[in-house]
Amino acid sequence: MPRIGVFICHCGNNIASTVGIEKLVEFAKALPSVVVAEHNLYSCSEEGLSSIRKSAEENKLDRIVVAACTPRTHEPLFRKTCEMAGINKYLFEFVSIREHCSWIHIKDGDAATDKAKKLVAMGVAKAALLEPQRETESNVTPTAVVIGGGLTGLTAAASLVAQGINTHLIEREGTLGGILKDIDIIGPEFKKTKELSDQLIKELKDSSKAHIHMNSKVTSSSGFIGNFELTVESKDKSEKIPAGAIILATGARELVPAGEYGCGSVPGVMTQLEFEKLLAKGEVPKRAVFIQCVGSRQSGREYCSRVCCNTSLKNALRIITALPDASVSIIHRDIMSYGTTSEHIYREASEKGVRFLRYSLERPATITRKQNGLVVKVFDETIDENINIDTDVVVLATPMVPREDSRDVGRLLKVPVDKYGFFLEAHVKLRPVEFSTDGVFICGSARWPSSLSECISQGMAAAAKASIPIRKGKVVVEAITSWADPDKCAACGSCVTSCPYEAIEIAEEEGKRCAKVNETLCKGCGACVAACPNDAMQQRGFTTRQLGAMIDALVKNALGET
Amino acid sequence: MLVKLAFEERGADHLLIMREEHGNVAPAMISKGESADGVRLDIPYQLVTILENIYPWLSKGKIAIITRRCDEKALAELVKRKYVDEKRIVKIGLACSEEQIKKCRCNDPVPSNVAVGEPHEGMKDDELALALSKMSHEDRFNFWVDQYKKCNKCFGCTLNCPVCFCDDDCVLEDRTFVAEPNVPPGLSFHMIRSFHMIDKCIECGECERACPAEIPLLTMRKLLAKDMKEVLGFSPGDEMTVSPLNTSLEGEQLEDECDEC
Amino acid sequence: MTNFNPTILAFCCNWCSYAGADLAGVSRLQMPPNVHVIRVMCSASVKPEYVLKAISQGVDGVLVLGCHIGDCHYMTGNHRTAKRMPLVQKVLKEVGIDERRLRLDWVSASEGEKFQNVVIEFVDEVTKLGPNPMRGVKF
Amino acid sequence: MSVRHVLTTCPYCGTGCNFYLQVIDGRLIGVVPCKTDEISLGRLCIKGYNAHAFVQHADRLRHPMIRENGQLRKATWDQALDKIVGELRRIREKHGPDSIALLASAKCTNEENYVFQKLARAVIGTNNVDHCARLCHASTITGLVHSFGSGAMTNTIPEFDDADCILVTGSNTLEAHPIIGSRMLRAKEKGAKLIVVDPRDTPLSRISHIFLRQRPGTDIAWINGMLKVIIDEKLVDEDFVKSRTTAFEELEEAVKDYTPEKVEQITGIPKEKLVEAARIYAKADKAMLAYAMGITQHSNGTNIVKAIANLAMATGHVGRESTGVNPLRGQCNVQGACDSGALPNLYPGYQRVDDEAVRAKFEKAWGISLSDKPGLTLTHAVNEAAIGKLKAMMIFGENIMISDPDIGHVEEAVKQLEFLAVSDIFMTETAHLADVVLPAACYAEKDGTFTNTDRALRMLRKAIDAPGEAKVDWVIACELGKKFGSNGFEFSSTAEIMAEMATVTPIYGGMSHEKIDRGVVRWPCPTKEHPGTRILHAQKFTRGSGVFVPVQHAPAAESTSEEYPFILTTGRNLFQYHTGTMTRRSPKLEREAPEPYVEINRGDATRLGINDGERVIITSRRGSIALKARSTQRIIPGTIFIPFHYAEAAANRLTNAALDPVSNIPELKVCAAKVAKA
Repeated sequence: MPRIGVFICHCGNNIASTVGIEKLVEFAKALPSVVVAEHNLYSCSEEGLSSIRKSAEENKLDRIVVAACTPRTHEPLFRKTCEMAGINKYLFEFVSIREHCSWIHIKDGDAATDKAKKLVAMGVAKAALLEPQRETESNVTPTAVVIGGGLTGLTAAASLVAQGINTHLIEREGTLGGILKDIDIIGPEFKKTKELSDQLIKELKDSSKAHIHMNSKVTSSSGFIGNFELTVESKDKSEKIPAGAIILATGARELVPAGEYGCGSVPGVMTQLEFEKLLAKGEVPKRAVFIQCVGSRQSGREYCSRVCCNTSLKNALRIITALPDASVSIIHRDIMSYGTTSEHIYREASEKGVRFLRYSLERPATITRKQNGLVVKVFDETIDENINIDTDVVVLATPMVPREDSRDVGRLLKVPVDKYGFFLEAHVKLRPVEFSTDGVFICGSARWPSSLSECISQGMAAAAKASIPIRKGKVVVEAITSWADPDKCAACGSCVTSCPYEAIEIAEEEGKRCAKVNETLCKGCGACVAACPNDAMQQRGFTTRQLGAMIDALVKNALGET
Repeated sequence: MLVKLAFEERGADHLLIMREEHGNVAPAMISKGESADGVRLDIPYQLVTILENIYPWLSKGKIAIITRRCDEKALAELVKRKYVDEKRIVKIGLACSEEQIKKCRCNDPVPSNVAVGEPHEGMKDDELALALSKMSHEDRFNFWVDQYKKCNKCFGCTLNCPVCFCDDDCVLEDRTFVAEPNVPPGLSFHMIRSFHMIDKCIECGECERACPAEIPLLTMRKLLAKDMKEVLGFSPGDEMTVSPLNTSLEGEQLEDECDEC
Repeated sequence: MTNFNPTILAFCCNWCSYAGADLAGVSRLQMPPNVHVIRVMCSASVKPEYVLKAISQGVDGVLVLGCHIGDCHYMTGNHRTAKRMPLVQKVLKEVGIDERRLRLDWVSASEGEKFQNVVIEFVDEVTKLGPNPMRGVKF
Repeated sequence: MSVRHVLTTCPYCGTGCNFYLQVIDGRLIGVVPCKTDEISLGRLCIKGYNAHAFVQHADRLRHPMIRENGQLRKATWDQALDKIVGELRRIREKHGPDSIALLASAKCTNEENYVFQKLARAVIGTNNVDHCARLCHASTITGLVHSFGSGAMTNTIPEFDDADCILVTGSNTLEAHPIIGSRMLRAKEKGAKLIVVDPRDTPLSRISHIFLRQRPGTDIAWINGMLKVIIDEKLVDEDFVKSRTTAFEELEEAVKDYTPEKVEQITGIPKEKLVEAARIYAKADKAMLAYAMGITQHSNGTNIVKAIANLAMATGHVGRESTGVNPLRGQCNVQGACDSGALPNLYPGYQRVDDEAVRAKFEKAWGISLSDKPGLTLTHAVNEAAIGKLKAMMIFGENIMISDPDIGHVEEAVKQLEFLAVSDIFMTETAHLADVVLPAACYAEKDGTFTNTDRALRMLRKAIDAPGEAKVDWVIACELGKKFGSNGFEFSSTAEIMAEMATVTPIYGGMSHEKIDRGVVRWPCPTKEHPGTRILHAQKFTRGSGVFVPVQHAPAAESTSEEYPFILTTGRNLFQYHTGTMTRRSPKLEREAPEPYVEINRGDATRLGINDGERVIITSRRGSIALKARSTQRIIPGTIFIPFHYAEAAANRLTNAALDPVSNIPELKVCAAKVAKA
């Protein structure tokens, strides 16, 4: 008789505010082979984890069920906890009552609680039948691939190369540097951008470990952590690149708000990047107005792009420094200038006479043309009246938006993107710069609009993460492979044809023909399990007994005995 | 005459056949030299099933077997899965009587080479099948539930089936898939069997003949055979084409390893 | 049938549709609470027996969700699903259970909204179909 | 390399299906139905398909054993047989022949049972010979013999096909006699009305037109109730009653108080349904009535059977094509064992031991004087043993430690015995208590005949050799007879035995293996020329006129109480057979029904807080057992059901040994019990 412990997570309010935790705990206690059911504010917190370990010890548990967020992010953590508690990590079952319950039934607590009960019952039913497993290891191709040659990609590639790791950098354009190429000077320390990128590019060009593919695109991807294979195509050739890890650094682009504020039609109205070019040519305007949050923090694009404020402050200061008596205004909804250095240039700007006016989304500024320039009419919320500002240029601080093809890239590498098209990392705190797909990593503005410093740190972070499997040289393969029960196998061969990896053969053993699974080839898809007419094929962690028990549990708790 | 054909002309060592014994008709295996009096071909024993049972024990020798068209197809399914070695089988084609064809509502009654019996036209379709496909879901459901309620779980349908391979530890004996502890078994029993046979059944009708509850199992088979043809364009019964059920969308051909050529 | 609340079982493949379901959750996409997900590694591992068992035991509808054809984490795994499930539907149809009680669909990791829509549509469809007739039958 | 298909008879229920045992070089590999068999039509039940599975099981007894200081030790045949003969002689000299009882077997052939009873009567010198028919249809014999003149199915199995109405009571036909059940299904498909009267919801009741659920032990009430309806509504078959029966007036008198209302009170059967059923049965042209142990296993079993006979006679439903009274016998040769005289009061062919002329006939045939004192019934023998009056038992192939009521009591009794010898194919619970154990051959290893429930003689043909030193029971019995120094045991084949039996058994007078080998012959078959008899009582009842016997409802011997609020009833399931010695060693059957269980009404279960599948303890005044609960709607509130196959939770630890005074059948179908969570 198994001894199961059920641990139900409040996830702060994420679950507890919808699902009746107390009811759920009481329900779980009554389930067959459940010895103890407890709840924690955050099961994944050290406190939560240690309470699980403690309970496992006190109650001599041999199986753990956690009802919380999702296995795709937290299973490894809880499996580790099981191991620390001396329980084979495959005797752990995850029940998602957040993603699959509280978050999607926010308005109906009772229904959510009822559903959570059934999900927990299903999880417990499976857990009771779980068996301990031993994992197998597989070798790792000692090569990394970085997709995207912007600052982030360059940083990641450089730091991989610096570790002596064979690295392919794939850039779809003809030149490296990405968005950086269009920026002249970077704040807040007012360095020349080239110093940054050139240094990195040099490091790569000088290294024998680095292979740079210009004008190239990834067209297909297959495999798993340690053994990916990418097809990279440039106009003249196509090559297959085996890789142990993949870093995604495809960056983002600046939104060009065609039409808005006469952008594109009214001369003198331009985006930040266009203005950067102007400054780079030394054409410093006497009068300039920056309008912040153009196209962001509004419906359809609710997020704050975070880099635009600093960019405007930087450029405002550049004007003032070049022409001390220039008239510069920044029309904003809030100034997002966080961090010590940025906070400092904000203060410097206001001291040096940059005007800050606050407008609201409901009453945006308007621009009219005059013979010698433009007039920006804005309602200043702080002084509660309309103000007209004469100016030569109007700079629209627009947000960074995902690359048009980010969704395609996501499908290609089987990694998720959010509703805007930015890539979703596995978990902001637990697995930063990782995807839930092992061996694929994300960094820079492809993930979220990021400042250059963030891009650099993330690039390095991703490189560090990617180097782990490659340095280890081995990855443990999850014990979810299939096997055939010789007593049941009728050697009909259905599994053989069903296996996408040709991992199964009909072998003859002491006169009896029986299916045999090559575990190094088996990737654990379980196609053979479904093909087997005689229930001889079983997948570790997903046996027909276990899944059958889950169905029975659902039937029992949803429909009563039938 | 059959003995001569099997042993002398076709060089078989054994002959699987039906004959009269104790006032009944029995399946019998005659070996070379033995006489075969009282042969009867009018009682449709499923000889391929019997062959399947005894084959593992016959380490060598050629076995001649009376094969109706359905038996031929059944053999093909067995050969395809390497359950029997085609080279060891001598098929003696039997063309079914009109009466038998009627009983089986058989649309494909003539074996590839007829050694005994007069070839007859097959039947277009199965009346009940037609009626069922015209019914509403509800009526059809009620019909089958009434039929299946008579099931007494004898497993005659699987045990006598020539293309049911795994009658040791059949999933239908397993509470995971057929939850009911008593008889009759629930619907899953019949639906799972229906699905398992969908890429194998050669419509010999033995399941129906063996059913003590006289459930029209052959009719269900015919309906699903039609569905299989419609959905994946496949009909069981020839050596070459592997079941499309488990292949990729492109499908796969069975690499035929012909060691003669 | 008034206020009939169907019980629905869903099989989601770990790589696409389960991730899609997670994404729907992360994005707080609201949907009816009738669907209970079982995570499998690939939709190809969903035994037709599971579907038939569930229906036979009174579950009102079964959803089988996998990666889009071409995107399967296991190359051609979901091809098998694509071929099997329509035949499972035929089996249901022939015994007189509405084949719409089984739905096969493809949801990628980034299609949280599609997951939501599939769930909403399917729950709605099964609700219209009414209770699984097996519920009324005593074998 | 030889492949043979040997036509033989199924060793399980009394239907007597023939099938082929598939034999390859002396190894049994399977069962193939016989498509031309008149009884089975080439269909079998799951037990039939698995009838080969236990035969070559490792547990088979392979050599004789003798108990030496508490331990059973391997012995030679001579040692074992000498020991038996020696002990029986000693005990007979000391306490007289009636201190010894011999148990014959419903699983042995006619020929074997004939030799057994001859051994008891002609060699040991006692009529103390009986077998487990005592526990299943003893009351059928007493009851029907009294009413009709013979106690067997009046019609044949195939005739069910053509009935217009089939009334089934106290029989879970689809599980206990699946192939007879399938005939009923056919009849239904052809338009017959199916009426089931049973406290339990069975697979058959679920597809019946009318299902009457009576409280266990209230059968006479509903039968008399139907008779009352039939009489009041003038549905009586006047001509039949006049021309063929006597004492109808007494019946009218006896049933006049059984108004549908009163019957509903007693039985719980809604009055409308009772009336409807009565009309359908009475109005039917061809009505088959079938019953089994739900009717017989009561302390007033004989009376209930008589009531059944009344019902059939009043409506004229006896003695015609597809029209009659059909007790379904539960074991392969329980009919034959009775026919062959394995009964304490009857010689072969139901000839009374206390009938001068008959005894003279047998004394002449066997050349020895015989006792005129009817012997002990199985159930009484056990009681006599318990009080030390019965000293020794010789048991052939019966397992009374599971099959008999109140096992606790049986065990005490058996332990009291000075000597017990058991011949069986496996080490049964009973064999464990024996002083000498003999290894016997099973059905697949011998020739002979079974008589199935419709009086047809069915051939057994030897397919393989018995394991080790095991011998065929008739050979064992003959060797014992010879060692006792008696003549008349020099048989060289079962055909010879049947030949002798035919000479002394009128109903078998024309039977011979040669005749049976080619076709189905049913008794009575008085002469070589006679084709056998399909329908009994066709022109006249065996006893002359059928007699109506007024019988009254009487409560069961044991009634429920505060402490024991449930009525426990016992029976079989489809997958196991009797005491499980064979089926529990058949993997597929064991897989289907691997463990004991108690069926309890879901309402009762919920009230007692018992979940489906939970372990419970069932206690009666005699003992208690622990097993799993099956919470189900298939049983009425207040009643629980336990299949009796399982030694680990033997239902007969609980059952009541209260006996029917006439037939001595115990009340296995009703006792009071309580249910508690384990």
